[in-house]
Amino acid sequence: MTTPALELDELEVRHGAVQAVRGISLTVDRGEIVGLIGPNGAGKSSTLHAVMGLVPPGGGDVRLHGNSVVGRSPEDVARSGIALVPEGRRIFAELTVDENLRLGSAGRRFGDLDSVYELFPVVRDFRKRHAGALSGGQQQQLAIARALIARPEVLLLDEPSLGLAPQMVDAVFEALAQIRDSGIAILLVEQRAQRTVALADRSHVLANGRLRLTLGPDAANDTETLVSAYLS
Amino acid sequence: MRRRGRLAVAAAAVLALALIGSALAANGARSAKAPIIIGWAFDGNGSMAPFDGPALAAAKLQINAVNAKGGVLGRKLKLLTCDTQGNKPDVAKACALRLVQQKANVIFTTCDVDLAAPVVRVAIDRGILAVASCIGTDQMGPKRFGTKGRLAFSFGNVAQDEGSAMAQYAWNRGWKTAALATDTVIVYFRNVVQAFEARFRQLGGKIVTHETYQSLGGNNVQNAVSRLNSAKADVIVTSTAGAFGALSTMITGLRSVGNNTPVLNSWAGDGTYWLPANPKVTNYWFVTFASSFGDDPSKAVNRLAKQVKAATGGFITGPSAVDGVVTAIKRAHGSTKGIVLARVMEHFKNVPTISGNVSFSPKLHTVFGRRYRVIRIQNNVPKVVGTIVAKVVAKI
Amino acid sequence: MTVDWQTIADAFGLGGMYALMAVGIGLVFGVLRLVNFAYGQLVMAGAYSLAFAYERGWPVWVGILLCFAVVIVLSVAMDWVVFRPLRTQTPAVMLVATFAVAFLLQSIALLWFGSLGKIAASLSSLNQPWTVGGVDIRKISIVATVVAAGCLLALVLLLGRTNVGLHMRAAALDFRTARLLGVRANRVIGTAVLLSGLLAATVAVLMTVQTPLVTPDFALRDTILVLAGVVLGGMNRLISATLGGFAIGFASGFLGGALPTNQSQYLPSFLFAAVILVLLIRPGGLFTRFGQQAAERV
Amino acid sequence: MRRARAALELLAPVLLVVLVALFGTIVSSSTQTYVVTTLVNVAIVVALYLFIGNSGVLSFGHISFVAVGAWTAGILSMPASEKPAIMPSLVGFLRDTTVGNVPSLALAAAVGAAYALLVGLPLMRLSGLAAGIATFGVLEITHNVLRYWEKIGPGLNTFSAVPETTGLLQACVGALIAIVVAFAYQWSRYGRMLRATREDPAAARAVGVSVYGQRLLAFTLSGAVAGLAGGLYVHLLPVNAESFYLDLTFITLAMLVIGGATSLWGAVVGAVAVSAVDSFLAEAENGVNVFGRTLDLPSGTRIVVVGTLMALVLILRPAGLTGGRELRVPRALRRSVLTKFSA
Repeated sequence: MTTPALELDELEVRHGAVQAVRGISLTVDRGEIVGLIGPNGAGKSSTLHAVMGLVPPGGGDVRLHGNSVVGRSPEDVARSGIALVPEGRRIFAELTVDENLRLGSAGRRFGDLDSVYELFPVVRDFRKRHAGALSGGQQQQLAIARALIARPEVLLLDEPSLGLAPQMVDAVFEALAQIRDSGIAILLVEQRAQRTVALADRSHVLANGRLRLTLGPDAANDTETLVSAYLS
Repeated sequence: MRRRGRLAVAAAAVLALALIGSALAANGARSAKAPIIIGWAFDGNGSMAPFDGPALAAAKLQINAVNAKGGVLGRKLKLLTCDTQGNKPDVAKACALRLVQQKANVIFTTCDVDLAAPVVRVAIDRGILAVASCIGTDQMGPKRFGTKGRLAFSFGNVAQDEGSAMAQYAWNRGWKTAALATDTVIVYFRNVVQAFEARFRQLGGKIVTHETYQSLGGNNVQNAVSRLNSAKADVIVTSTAGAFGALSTMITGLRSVGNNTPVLNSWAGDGTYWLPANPKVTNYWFVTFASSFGDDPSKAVNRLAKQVKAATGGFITGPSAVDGVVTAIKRAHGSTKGIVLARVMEHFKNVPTISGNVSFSPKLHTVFGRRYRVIRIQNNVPKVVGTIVAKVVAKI
Repeated sequence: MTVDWQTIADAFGLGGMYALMAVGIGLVFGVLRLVNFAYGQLVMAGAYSLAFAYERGWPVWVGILLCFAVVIVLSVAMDWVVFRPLRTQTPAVMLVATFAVAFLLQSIALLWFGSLGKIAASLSSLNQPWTVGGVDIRKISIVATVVAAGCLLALVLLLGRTNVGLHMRAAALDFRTARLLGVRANRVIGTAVLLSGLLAATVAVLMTVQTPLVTPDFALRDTILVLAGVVLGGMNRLISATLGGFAIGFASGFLGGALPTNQSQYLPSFLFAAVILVLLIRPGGLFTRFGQQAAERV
Repeated sequence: MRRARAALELLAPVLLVVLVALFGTIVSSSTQTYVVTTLVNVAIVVALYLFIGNSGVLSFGHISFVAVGAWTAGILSMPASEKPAIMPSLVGFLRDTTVGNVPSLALAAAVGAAYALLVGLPLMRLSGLAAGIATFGVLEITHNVLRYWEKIGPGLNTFSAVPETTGLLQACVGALIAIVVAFAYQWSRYGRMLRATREDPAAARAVGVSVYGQRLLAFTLSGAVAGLAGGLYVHLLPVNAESFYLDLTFITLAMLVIGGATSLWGAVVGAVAVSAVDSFLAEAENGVNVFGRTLDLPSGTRIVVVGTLMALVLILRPAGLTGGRELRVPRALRRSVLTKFSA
């Protein structure tokens, strides 16, 4: 068995006295989308923050191609090949679209502009504009494009569909499928359980900081399972 | 949050305890021979420190000398000090009260009347003589502090006398026209220039221009330089302290545009610490109490200057004040009561002190009639070039 | 009122000097969103270094090297000890923290060097004028203005055209996201602080030409005026901040010459009345595009 | 429960101030000077809090109101016979009018309020840095004018002949008045409205709160308290224009921020804590007896230690010693004691 691209091993996160993540283990391999779903406060974002080094894990390990990244600063994690599309997109509204893209490659090679443009034509069309002038959906595309520009090995997404119109959600999920096909490992945190389960190779349901259930794509239409997974 | 609240309370409690400790401050033990206690509220690190420090150091030496000769009418002099730490009003007042608690007979204070006010108030309100070593305005006395101000004296030269002496010296040198540059930031500076003007006109001199500027960070000195440069006069007269910043800027500014008009300053302009490197200062005169450069006409002064490493001639006002107070106590037959001493001192007429003869009057409690040293700086080297006594105290 | 070319030349010189200070203050604001009140104390420390060298008879260039070394070390230390821990705090806390630092540095200078002041070694030949049509234009005026313009241009190019500059701006706008993208944010902000230190040292060298006596409050008044000027010009862009600095310097020099001499003591009142008036009319800055508001870190 | 909270919010600072004053009664007259100054500082910092804490807008101009208060009380309470020496150019009615201690303090508060209102009318439209610099401009102009305009005061001279009526009692009462005014304001609907604008100006506007009007009201009220504090000051120490300038502005702002800018308790704790440290060190430089041992610190320790401590507190506890919150009693105590209060 080869080592997976990203491996979470009994990861724990504490916020003061509150234990947000209580020992979760999962793997994401190249060309895979792994979903992480669950209600608000389940510990999804905390998991991503711990991977990125924004919060120090209370225990366990995070490995990229078998090498632990625990204890590194966020910028070093980013430089080692894990890119995060943060919640709320966090694009730089005051900078141009182009500058936002350039920032995506901070510290890493400036990647494949053409394939990014191909994936998100809007990013090319509005190159010189201030990013703040884009619509929400366009901003989300820019945020993903920015994460991809440095050709990361692992892509983490934190609620990319939040606040988007339905057509936009379609576009984003379609793009994710294409990114997977290019051989990148994707860990997708979402509230839209059904769509995530349908897209992902497997989806873990997270509740109270623990993995409750793992679902395959075929469970997407099994509403009953999904609901019970949430309520457990 | 609760922890924070408690922390704050705990911190307050600790501080309170510490303050209680300080409340039990040492009481001055009284010696059997009942020395005469001079309390000195001096500035240890603020703007007046360069003036208070050397005056205090030289006064200590003078006190030792007096005690070595058996003291005053058989009583030793004892010096107690309290640092007003930059003359913060609350610290100054606390210092004065502390000295009163320690049974000071006479209280000495700092070299600026406004900064000295908290100390002077405490002393004169309790009938204690308040003495400043080098305040240079006519305000250390009844003019400023009312009836009780009778107990306040300064051994500095009054600006009216100093400006008058400067005018006389300028006139004697043959300077017939003067450009005035007033630094308005303190009263003493203004008064000196006003007194110069009054006396200079009286002597027949002509004032070409009146310029003003502000030291202590004012950024309009350059404007004054340009105006002074365009005025044609035999001498430029100002009164400003080197330490206040504007003096170096002004002289450098004038000299580097090639203006070599003589500049005449008061005691404030004493010292070499402010002399810029290039161009070197030349054609610069000032009057002062004493030369701190080792070439004073008086040997005793030179000896003291060397011992206290004085930056300006102001140091001599410390021992001079000690001399004056000693004379007053002797003339009062040993009394140290403020009002008795004040009555004696108001009638000082050419009383000898280490810095020459001093005089007071019921109206003027700051020295007049002292022999000024005139010092000239050429190529950054100071040298005494003469002395002068003002014939009249100018009216301003 | 006497307004002549000499007044204008003097005012121009002061404007150039303040513009140079404004570049440094504006840079720190642009990158850290921090109004650094202690900037003047950096200049003061540099000036004391020059004085230290002069006292020991060292050549001027050694003093200048020392000045740069001291100011840079001090500004980097300030970043490490004060700015970094407070990066996420409110502007009030950060500003008061810089007050505390300024107060501390000034106190140390007072204890260390005393209140008499020290003379700095300087490039005093720059104080000599070129005389053009009877007007003395001091070389330092030209040098300060040229250096200010040069530094401004270099920084605008750095911020606008290079990756380091882009990273600086990103770190200023959103520290966390910049780090998530791989920007070594502490390092780029450190670079900006370092650059502002370089500028402060330059200011110290140039300022001692005209003001050779260094006291603990050296450059304090100037910093206050420049801060006002920078806000007046508009803090959001380096260019408008610098122009603001120049404007307040020029206005100060001009009013100083134009006011009757017996009114010169009221110069600060006239100056700040003008500042308030302009702020009321254009709170976002005199040299910013209409509608842009200065935004500090909230 | 609400009333219990309110009671504690008022009682805690009142108690602290009373304790400080009581402490002042057991110390030497020289140490008492510092205690009285501390109480006056409490009044100034509470004035700052009233505006800055409730509005979230920084003001560097408040010491101007302290200054005009001091000028008013100082000029009007100085005996007419003493005036010509210190203020030879004073205009007629100021020269001829003399009032007693209490009226002079009331007038100081009134003039402080009037000046704050006058200044606030244009300036309260500003916020953020523009407000900061504009209020700083007010400080500069006030300082400059008071320093040189001899028709309305002593100019460069010190107020050296004002009756010294601010003793422990007067300072304590003054500080308590300041606290009660600040408390009453923050529990009034106006105080709540202003705090709403601090948290979210847009939302406050949306429900019809005039940000400008509320700020102006708080600014004027805090101007009155600052003016009163200035009156207390001039009756305590011979002050001059320099006493009400940068140093006092920075130290009082630091007191506010160090205590915790968003609570009355924080303002009072900050003022007392910083004043206490500062005073203790000032005493220690001249030698104090602490538990039987003489502590004599080298000259200059005070300013360096105070500066360092201020920076340290800000770095380690940016929200201030109190975290910017009012004092709350631990839960266990709360039940037993506070139910009695509210009953």
